[in-house]
Amino acid sequence: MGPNLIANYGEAIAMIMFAIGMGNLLLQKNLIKKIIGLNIMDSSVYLFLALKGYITGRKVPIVVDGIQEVTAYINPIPAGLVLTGIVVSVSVSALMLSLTIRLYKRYHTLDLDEISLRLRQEGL
Amino acid sequence: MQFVQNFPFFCIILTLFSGSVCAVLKSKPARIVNTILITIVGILNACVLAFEIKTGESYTYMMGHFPAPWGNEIRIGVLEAGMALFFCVIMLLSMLGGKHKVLTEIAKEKQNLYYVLVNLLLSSLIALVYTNDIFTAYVFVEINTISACGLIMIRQNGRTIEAAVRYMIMSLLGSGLLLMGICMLYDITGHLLMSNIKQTLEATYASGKLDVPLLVSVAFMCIGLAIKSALFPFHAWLPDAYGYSTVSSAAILSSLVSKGYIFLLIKIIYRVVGFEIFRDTHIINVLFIFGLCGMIFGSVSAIRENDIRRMIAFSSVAQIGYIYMGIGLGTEVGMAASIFHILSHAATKSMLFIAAIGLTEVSDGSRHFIKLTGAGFRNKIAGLTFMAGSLSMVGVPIFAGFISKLLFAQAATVNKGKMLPVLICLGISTILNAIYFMKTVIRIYTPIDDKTFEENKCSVIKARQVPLYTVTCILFIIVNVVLGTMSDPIMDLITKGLSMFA
Amino acid sequence: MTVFQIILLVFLLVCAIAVSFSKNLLNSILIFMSFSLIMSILWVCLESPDLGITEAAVGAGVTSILFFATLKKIHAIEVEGTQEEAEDEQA
Amino acid sequence: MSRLKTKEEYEKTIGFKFRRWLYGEEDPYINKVEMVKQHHRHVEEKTITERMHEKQMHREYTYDVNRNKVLKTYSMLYRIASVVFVILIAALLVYNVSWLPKTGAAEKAVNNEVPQRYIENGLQETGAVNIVTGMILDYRAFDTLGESHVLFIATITVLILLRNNKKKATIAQISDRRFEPKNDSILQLGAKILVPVIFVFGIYVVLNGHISPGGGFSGGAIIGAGLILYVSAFGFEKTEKFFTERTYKVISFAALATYCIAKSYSFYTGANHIHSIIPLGQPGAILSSGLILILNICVGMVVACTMYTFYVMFRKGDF
Repeated sequence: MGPNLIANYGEAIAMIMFAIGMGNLLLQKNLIKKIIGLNIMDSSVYLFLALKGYITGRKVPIVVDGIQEVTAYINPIPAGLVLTGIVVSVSVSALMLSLTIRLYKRYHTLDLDEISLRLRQEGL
Repeated sequence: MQFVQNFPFFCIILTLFSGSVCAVLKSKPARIVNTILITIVGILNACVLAFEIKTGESYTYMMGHFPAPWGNEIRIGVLEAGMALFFCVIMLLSMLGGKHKVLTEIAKEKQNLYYVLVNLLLSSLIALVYTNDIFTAYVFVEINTISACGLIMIRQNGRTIEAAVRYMIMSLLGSGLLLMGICMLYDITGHLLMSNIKQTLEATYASGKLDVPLLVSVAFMCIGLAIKSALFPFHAWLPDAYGYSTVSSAAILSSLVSKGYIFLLIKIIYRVVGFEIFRDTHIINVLFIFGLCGMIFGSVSAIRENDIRRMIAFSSVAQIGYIYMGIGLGTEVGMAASIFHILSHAATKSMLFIAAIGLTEVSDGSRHFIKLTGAGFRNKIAGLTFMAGSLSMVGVPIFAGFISKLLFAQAATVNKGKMLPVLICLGISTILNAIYFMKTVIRIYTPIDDKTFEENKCSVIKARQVPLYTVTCILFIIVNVVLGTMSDPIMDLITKGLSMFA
Repeated sequence: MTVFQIILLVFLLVCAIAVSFSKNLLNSILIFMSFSLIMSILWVCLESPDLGITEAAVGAGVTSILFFATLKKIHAIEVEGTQEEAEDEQA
Repeated sequence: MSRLKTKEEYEKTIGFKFRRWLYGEEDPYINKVEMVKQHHRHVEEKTITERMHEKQMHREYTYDVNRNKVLKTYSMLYRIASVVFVILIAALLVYNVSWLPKTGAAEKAVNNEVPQRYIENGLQETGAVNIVTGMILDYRAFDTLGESHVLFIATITVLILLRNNKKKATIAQISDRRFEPKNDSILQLGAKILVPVIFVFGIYVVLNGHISPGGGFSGGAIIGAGLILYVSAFGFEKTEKFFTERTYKVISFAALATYCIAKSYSFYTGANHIHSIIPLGQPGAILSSGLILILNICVGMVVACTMYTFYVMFRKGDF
């Protein structure tokens, strides 16, 4: 074990959430739950990234009273990256949900294994 | 700064802009815009390539008013320009060859949206090729993923929707891993620009410690991109996605989308991590073993298929195994061979898909082997193209596949430890390739009698009736033969480009 | 980091685990919604109010609404679904 | 010296034959390849049905999850392997985290010269008081350009998937809204009060993106949420008057085109070291910070339309 586990507990929790999301993606049979797992996975990466930019005791990077010293504000880069990331994850979940609707219209089930079983039984 | 140096930026902006333009146009103008756009982008990239060969130096292009670590940046070298040009050529040929299928298989009011997807896919590919910033690469990887999903499910039946869902799940898992790797790399180096990350990493490496976070982040990025480009254990989504989508999509997906990710991986290896550090991490051995397994397993699965499109799709798995095997050799020569194989496989696989559609058209739209008997006589130009593609896949001289296999064998002899497994797998894989491709070629050139002709509802298409398709097929064969016969200058360019990467 | 943030992080973890084990789809969507809400409070604690506003509007708002719409669509689908299937088989 | 060939000689050359074969005029194999007739095998009807039955039984057995031991073991193995894999990944990542720099510390690799310049010179160089907005819309604008196209292409894919033609739309709509209360007075009164407030707040967030927290994306999402609330309270008939597919396409086209043109001007002048003529204005005022305000408005319009389009497509499949 490295030296910084106690100090980095927030990141450790983010990592555990990443694993939980991934487990949902691999193990859940229901497609909607898979999508939720995917969202959890993305959110945990963003949490991890935002914790990178956080500096104890410093403020939001919005210039107040003309103070422009580095020591006054936190790192603005991770916040910008996370903003981009959130947009991407919204578009991806909307796409996945619409795929879910179409799939359910066609096969009346949300279980991918069952769908592929049916496909093989139909001999398609 | 010369005016030519602006061209890569023009390419990216033009393709992005034309995406939103096509959304408001009707389907026919959208198609014309798309064709003209791909041609223009190809010409611009050819100018950039000529400029690069003349000067022999790479340059960076600021995206905005602020220099490198603060603003975004793209970087142009010989390899990037050549790759972008090649992608444009293959995309243009695939779109032309599958045009008549797009017209019939996609609902009338949704056709212009198809061209939106294709334009944005092209823009993301060019941006992936040129970018010098690792987070920009992530954003464009997402555009690439979503538009590829759109390309799969635009022909709407149950199979394609299911394939798209599988594709999206695997791809998004890959994107998540890639993003995680990028975040960790950002944490330990503090930069997002490729060249700066490399400088910082080299400084830490010189001090003699190769720490855990670096290893984990590189592993995550590699696995993420491997999942997205369908390396062997992660290929479950591939056959359905390539087998049931409309033919232009299948050709573009197999030859461009997965190759874009592999090119990004090579770029990360060279420009972000550094080749020496990457070689010392042992991740290279994992890629090597998976590549070897993929070569054998893909070919075995292809033999067992009796659907021609799925067979070609499984053959893709094998060929992607070749590419990863070349990367895994861990030598400059192996990497150059891999890049040449990216070119040759992209040219050959799209050609096979386009030829296969010609063969199935004359057999009542059925893709089963039995129905395809004698299809080579009924659509001669498609049969000829399919035969050329098969010969290239098997590795017959004067075609591109032969050169890439030769290069792999040469690269293997440099590396003493990995020589034997590479040569054995190369041999076995070539034999397996020969079995299933020659089986198909013999099948399509077996004559049938009139009774079966009637029973199978066969038809005859002459080369004159489909002039566009004929021209595309001939151009495909010419591209393949050019790659196969003029390999020396191309290899020179690749080695030069790789040395410019560093 | 304060105690408040630790509590929020623990809630986040509990929500993530609860989503995985809840049997009912509606429940898991609701839990996911609260996950997003906790996340948006956490962003404000981490001095990034931009992200807080975005997450509240998008994660807890629009994404959850889309999940609900999907769920409703799936339950309402039984009537019209067979028709599409028949058309699909013809094609 | 060239010699003209006679017609018979010419017809014997390979080139002529190849040409004829290519154009399908004559098949060189006809009458030249000996074809052995395969004798037809007669199979009785009964055996065929028997075989079909056997095949069916076999299939049912193979894909019956409850009885087939192999399939059951396989799915069991998959689950166990996945759980082990996920636990391993979690352990690896937590181990990895213990080696990363400390959270909240000021002296680490991330806090280098890059954020330093953003903070120290950001106000003068971009004119934006909110440094995050200045960063994503000016310093790293190429990423954001890509990001807005991610949204655009996601809408295009949703349109492809869920758009159905007018005829079927009515059936879908009826079955979709069957169990919903129509003209719910509580909801309508709430919407009447809330929707204007939400709209004003969203517009405020968009316009003040460079001064206070927020920006095009968050503001657009708020406006989109307001539109969704309006639709749920008053039904689609009211919104159809001002929002159709045409509206969506025109608005998003105009916004994205403005975005592309504005950004290509700034990229082009930046790369060629031409001085940009756009004034940055007085920091802190609404009309300041050059292109950022225009870009925020564009992004806000695209996002609001996108969110509303997502909802409409999910509910109705048609505008």
